Amino acid sequence: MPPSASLLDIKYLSVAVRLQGRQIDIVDRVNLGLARDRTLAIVGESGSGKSMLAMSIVRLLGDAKRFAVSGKIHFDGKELLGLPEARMREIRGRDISVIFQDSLNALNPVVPIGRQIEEAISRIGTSSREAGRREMLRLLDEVKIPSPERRALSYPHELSGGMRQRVMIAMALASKPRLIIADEPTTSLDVTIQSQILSLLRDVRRENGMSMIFISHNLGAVAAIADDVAVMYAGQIVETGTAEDILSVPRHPYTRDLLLATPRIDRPGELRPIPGVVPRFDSMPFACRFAPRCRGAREVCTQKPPAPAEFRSSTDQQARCFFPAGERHVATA
Amino acid sequence: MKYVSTVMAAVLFAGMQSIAPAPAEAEQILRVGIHGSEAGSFDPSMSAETIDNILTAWMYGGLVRFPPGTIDPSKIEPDLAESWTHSDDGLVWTFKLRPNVAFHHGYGKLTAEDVVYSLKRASNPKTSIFASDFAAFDKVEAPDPATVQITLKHRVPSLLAIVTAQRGALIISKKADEETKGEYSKKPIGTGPFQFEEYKAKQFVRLSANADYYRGKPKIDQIFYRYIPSNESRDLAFRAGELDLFYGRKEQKWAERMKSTPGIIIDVFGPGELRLINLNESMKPLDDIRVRQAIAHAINHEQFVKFVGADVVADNPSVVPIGYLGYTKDVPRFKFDVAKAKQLLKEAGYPNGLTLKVLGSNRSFVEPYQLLQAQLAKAGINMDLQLIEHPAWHSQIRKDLSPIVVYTAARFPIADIFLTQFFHSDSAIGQPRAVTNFSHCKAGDKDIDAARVETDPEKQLKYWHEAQRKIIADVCAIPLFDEQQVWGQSNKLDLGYKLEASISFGPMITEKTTFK
Amino acid sequence: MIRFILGRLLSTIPTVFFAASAVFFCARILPGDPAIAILGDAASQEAINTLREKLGLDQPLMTQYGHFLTGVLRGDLGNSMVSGHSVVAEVADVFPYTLELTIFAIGFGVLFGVPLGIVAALRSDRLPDYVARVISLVGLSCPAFFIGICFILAFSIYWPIFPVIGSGDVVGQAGHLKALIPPGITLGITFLAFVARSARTSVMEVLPEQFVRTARMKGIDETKVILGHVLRNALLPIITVSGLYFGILLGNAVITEVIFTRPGLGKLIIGALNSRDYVLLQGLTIIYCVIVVVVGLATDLISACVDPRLKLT
Amino acid sequence: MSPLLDVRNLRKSFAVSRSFLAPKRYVRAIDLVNLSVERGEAVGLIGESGCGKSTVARCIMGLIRADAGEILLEGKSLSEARRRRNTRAHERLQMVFQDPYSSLNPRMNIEAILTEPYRIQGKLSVREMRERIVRLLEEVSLPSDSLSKYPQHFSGGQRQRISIARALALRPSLIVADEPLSALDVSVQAQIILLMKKLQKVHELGFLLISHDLGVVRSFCTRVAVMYLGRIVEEGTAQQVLDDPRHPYTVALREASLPPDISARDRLNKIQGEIPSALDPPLGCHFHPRCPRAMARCKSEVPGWSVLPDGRRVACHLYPQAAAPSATQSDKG
Repeated sequence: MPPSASLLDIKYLSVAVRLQGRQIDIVDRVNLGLARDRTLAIVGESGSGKSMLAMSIVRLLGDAKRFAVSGKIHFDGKELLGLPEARMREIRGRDISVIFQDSLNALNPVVPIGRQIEEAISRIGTSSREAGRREMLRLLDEVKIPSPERRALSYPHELSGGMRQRVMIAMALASKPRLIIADEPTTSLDVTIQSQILSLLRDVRRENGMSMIFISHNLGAVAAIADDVAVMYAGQIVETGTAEDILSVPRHPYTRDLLLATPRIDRPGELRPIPGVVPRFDSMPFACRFAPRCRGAREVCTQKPPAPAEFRSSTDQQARCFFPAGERHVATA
Repeated sequence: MKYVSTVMAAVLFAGMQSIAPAPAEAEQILRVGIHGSEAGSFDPSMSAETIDNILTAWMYGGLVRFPPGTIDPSKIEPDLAESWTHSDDGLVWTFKLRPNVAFHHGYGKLTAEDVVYSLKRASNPKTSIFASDFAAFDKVEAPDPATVQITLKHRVPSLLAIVTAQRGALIISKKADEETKGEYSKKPIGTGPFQFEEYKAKQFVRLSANADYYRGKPKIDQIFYRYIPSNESRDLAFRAGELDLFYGRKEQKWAERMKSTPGIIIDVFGPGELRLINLNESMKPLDDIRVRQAIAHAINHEQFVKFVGADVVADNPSVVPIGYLGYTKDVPRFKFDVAKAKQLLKEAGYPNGLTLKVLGSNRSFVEPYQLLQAQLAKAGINMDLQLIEHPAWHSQIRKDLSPIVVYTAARFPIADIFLTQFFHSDSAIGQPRAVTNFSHCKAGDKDIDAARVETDPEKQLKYWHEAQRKIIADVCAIPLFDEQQVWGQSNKLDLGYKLEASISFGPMITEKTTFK
Repeated sequence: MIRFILGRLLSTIPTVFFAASAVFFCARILPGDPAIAILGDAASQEAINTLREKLGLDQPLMTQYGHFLTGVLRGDLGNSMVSGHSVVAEVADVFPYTLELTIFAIGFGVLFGVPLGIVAALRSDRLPDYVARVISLVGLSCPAFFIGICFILAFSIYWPIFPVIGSGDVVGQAGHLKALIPPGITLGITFLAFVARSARTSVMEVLPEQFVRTARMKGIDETKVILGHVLRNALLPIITVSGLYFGILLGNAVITEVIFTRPGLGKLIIGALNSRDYVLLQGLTIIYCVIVVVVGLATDLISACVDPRLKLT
Repeated sequence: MSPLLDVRNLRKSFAVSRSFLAPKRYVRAIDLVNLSVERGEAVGLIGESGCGKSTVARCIMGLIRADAGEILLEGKSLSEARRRRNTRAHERLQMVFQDPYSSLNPRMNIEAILTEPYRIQGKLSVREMRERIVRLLEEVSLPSDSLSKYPQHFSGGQRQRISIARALALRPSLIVADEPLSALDVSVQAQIILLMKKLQKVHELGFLLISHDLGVVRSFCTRVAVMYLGRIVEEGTAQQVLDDPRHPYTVALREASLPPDISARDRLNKIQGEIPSALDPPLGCHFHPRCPRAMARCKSEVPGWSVLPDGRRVACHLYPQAAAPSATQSDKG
């Protein structure tokens, strides 16, 4: 797939935060591309910067004064970083939607959910209130919420976590966007509900011909839904590739260790933790950021940073490592 | 922010627009500001409050009255009675009523029956708080509709004083009282120049001119009598032109400050309210006359007058307010002499001075208390002053709980009443007929009693003078000064008489009162 | 709902009972005698005793208490010792004045305080915020009597727009509103400061909430985000503090009523205290209790309307 | 010999009043639970949120009082011990909580946190306490300079180690761990699992692990009980229950637990619906509305226990029931 087909193209994107007078990069020179009609998962543990990366795309980082975003974000031929806020608001209302993690807090507690969805519909210029309402009910139906008429009047706290997440999805679909960013959408849900929501996300993405950025720390969820995967560690992307490649033949030691550290039902005996902890942002290792925890680290790993992994095409697997594992059997042994 | 202030301005502006100024009227409206917060009672025999008495004085007449602006008992003139006579023994008094006096609001003509009814009502403790003033009455009768006859049990110093138009002696309509079944205050009907129209609770009383007033139709058409307890508010309301006449403050500072207000006249008038330092003779150590004398010597009168203000007080050496029938200036006075005071204390057995626990009211006289404290301290008398709430103070001093009681009072301007209430042993605290004899004084008893029944006015005066001298010599009380009434009025208001004193403690509004 | 309201009202009966009993005994422990207050200084002991008898003050304390309680149970708050009118009538006379005053003050405070607080929160640590903070500081730190006098000096003496005194009843209905504005603003300005401050705080608290981000995600106007999402959620604490503030407002109303010479509950209670009008005091306590309860109830009902998460239990 | 922990016929309901004066309604959080843990055995209690598993833990810990049933620790009744204020029984039983952030007092340093149990017990001298806590730190692999630090200086994993050290202080025989890993990152989860495994072996500790993560339970536990809406539906060894589940609910759980490989894609959305409210549970088998194999009798009859040939117990009508209808599973409405 040629790069021009990319819906979203991110180049050298950095997000810095001001902390006690110092600029600290939480996202460090990320390069990423998202093809049309595909799901890209950004995987990483908490604090890896994956949510920051995603929120900087839609400029929803919260207190704008505290963050400095640099680099380039090309979305469908437009450069998003330079856009004035009013234009950016248009993009958010029409082209890119976000599904947030904590659905209880992400929905306005004092407004019925139907109204909250209608509000999102109103942005795309639906002719009348009645049409907006019909569309809202259709969306509720699309996300498989039973008896939408009645549910539209419910308040968020009256719904279960799964139902709320469905509402979030309906809201994200309302503007018929081309890109959906789903930020840990199943994290606080039970496994059975997680399975339902993942399946719903997969279906609506396909049916509406959208692209999706799926952010998660759960490798199982990623495996279930992603076409491509970017693994983040300590603010950097350390490995990119197709889901199949990354999960079966991880090349970066972090990806490999992460897979081995995940408790699995089918392989109960193989649990192997990653030693140490994620470094803090104010004391990042200068060279390879994973080196202090890496079992295969050599001298060079602590002397200079490896070249960044760059996502070029979905068939291309890259790892930000001096000594990436080369062969399939190495990882799965 | 800009938006907020715009909205604010708009709302304020809109508010003002909706409020068109009241149309100017040709009517003469007198707006009075008084210091109380609400009316007590419009029933003249049910309220001793100044704020009520001032008002009732405009609404009612009595058999006789003081000419407006004075309270000289020798100038008492006819009011509802045209003339009067009395029997030789002074026990039977006959009054001829003025014909064609009408009660307000069509309650008919005044008859002797109304007068009899009013006076009987005023002497009945169930319907009157002034009943004791009428204790000497034996009978009140109406031999004919135009004649009232009063028979006394014994001689009194001056019967006319008792029936002078004020408080309980004001004449009400019998019919009105019977109609209201004991709640007369709701429908006060009198014969005075102004008649009651309405009372807006805690706000104002509205009076209107009594067109049929027997001295002529009043020039003022309406009176708003407004209750404004806050001193500052009355001052400001006057400055804003919302009042024509208002109760001032008995303070030099206030008088001086207000003088600069354009269009104001400060009225200072009688009766003075005498401020007395009552010393309780029944308690140690004040039971020793030397201690009382020491206190008297320790007091610097000059300093006191200066402190409170020469414009609003008058120095008074006697124990009766200035100008009362029977008053005399010719009394012994203790010179300000600290050394003498100390000497006396030493003789009394207090070489190192002594301490007195004194209760004071938090509402009045707070600053002068401190001056008194300072003066006494120089003579070695430590006054341990405890200021308490006014109502509490009133009840405490009526239980002999304070050896020194600083008290301010005015009474009907005849020496007898003041002397009896404050210095006759019958009125001493703890007695069945106790009034305000806080000092348990008995030095003047004989002279007060003698004066009461004396027929010869000259001799009567002598008894009263003697009583004052004896009381002062015994140091039952130390007089400080007379506190005058202080009011402010617009210079456009013409009261129609010279205001020297007023029995109601407030200016009389008569038929002649008008705006210039 | 009705059950809830009834339950709440029922549950206040003990509170009212204890408050009234406390006032009953406290008033009688305080030195001071209503008879003296009524009759004046010159009254003889005889007259005082007669009146005490008439007022029932000569009876044993517990007997008086019994009378009081049975009266309250019958819904009879008794007659004022001073004026002789029934307490209910006395209150009914002046209550509308206090009510209109407090409503005006609350309206004024909310109308200007909420926008002020919002603007301050949105422009925090910038000029509008400082202006709002200064207004709040002035409103909260200046006692009502000071503000009142300043108001009179400015708008009645210097620019004679408003009357100094009274409820405006003297000059008729138009004057009524005019007379309400100065005391209303005086009373309301502290409330405004209070509301502005709590609005600022609660808006600041709501702003970083995730649903605000969700609203922005939808791409709707910032104004709609603020009014439709932030404010609705920020309203709840504002309503709560306003309800709590109501008690303070009633207290401040006393001072305001005195300065502006308005009739009202505040003036009534001061008068009752000074003249030791026990019956009126007791009655007023009960009425104040009921007012506070009703306001609390109203606050809860409004809160429940604003926030569906609150259940009325 | 009696089991280490024996929970017999436990029941617990919570009163919910909907409005003032309205009749109270009851949520049956624990319908009827029998459970045992042997010495040195790790038992997993799994189920979706709202199934009552945390209530079981809180009943065991005495944090709430059960309505009925008996809890025996080492053969002695815990409720009896609590009534007599016998703290000895309590010392043998410790808990590790889910949230390592709020379960440690931020105003106490680690030394204070760890010595607290000793100080309450009041048997040891200051020096002995010091020795003990240094040894505790070693056991949970925390650096020895940690003592003077405060909880906020530690990462989530380290805090959970502190929690475990505190639980170990009084040498308990049983640790109840309520979702001890769910707040941790994957790489750290594995560390804690291995730590718990080590402690289990060294001290012959019994563990009751409450978790919704089947992978974690499979990696750590030897025996598993599956709970659904207040009842245990399947119980057996971890291998039996998780590798070859028999109860349809366990099967659904197993399906919904996504492995981090591409096979996850085929496992989505195998179970429909959400767990019903315990306020109004379905009649018969609680699971029947979601069960793909539900039969007519499931709607009315509460299934009794079936003991399968491999020794596990299943409460499902699909399996032949024990001769007498079990007294332990009945719906007393």
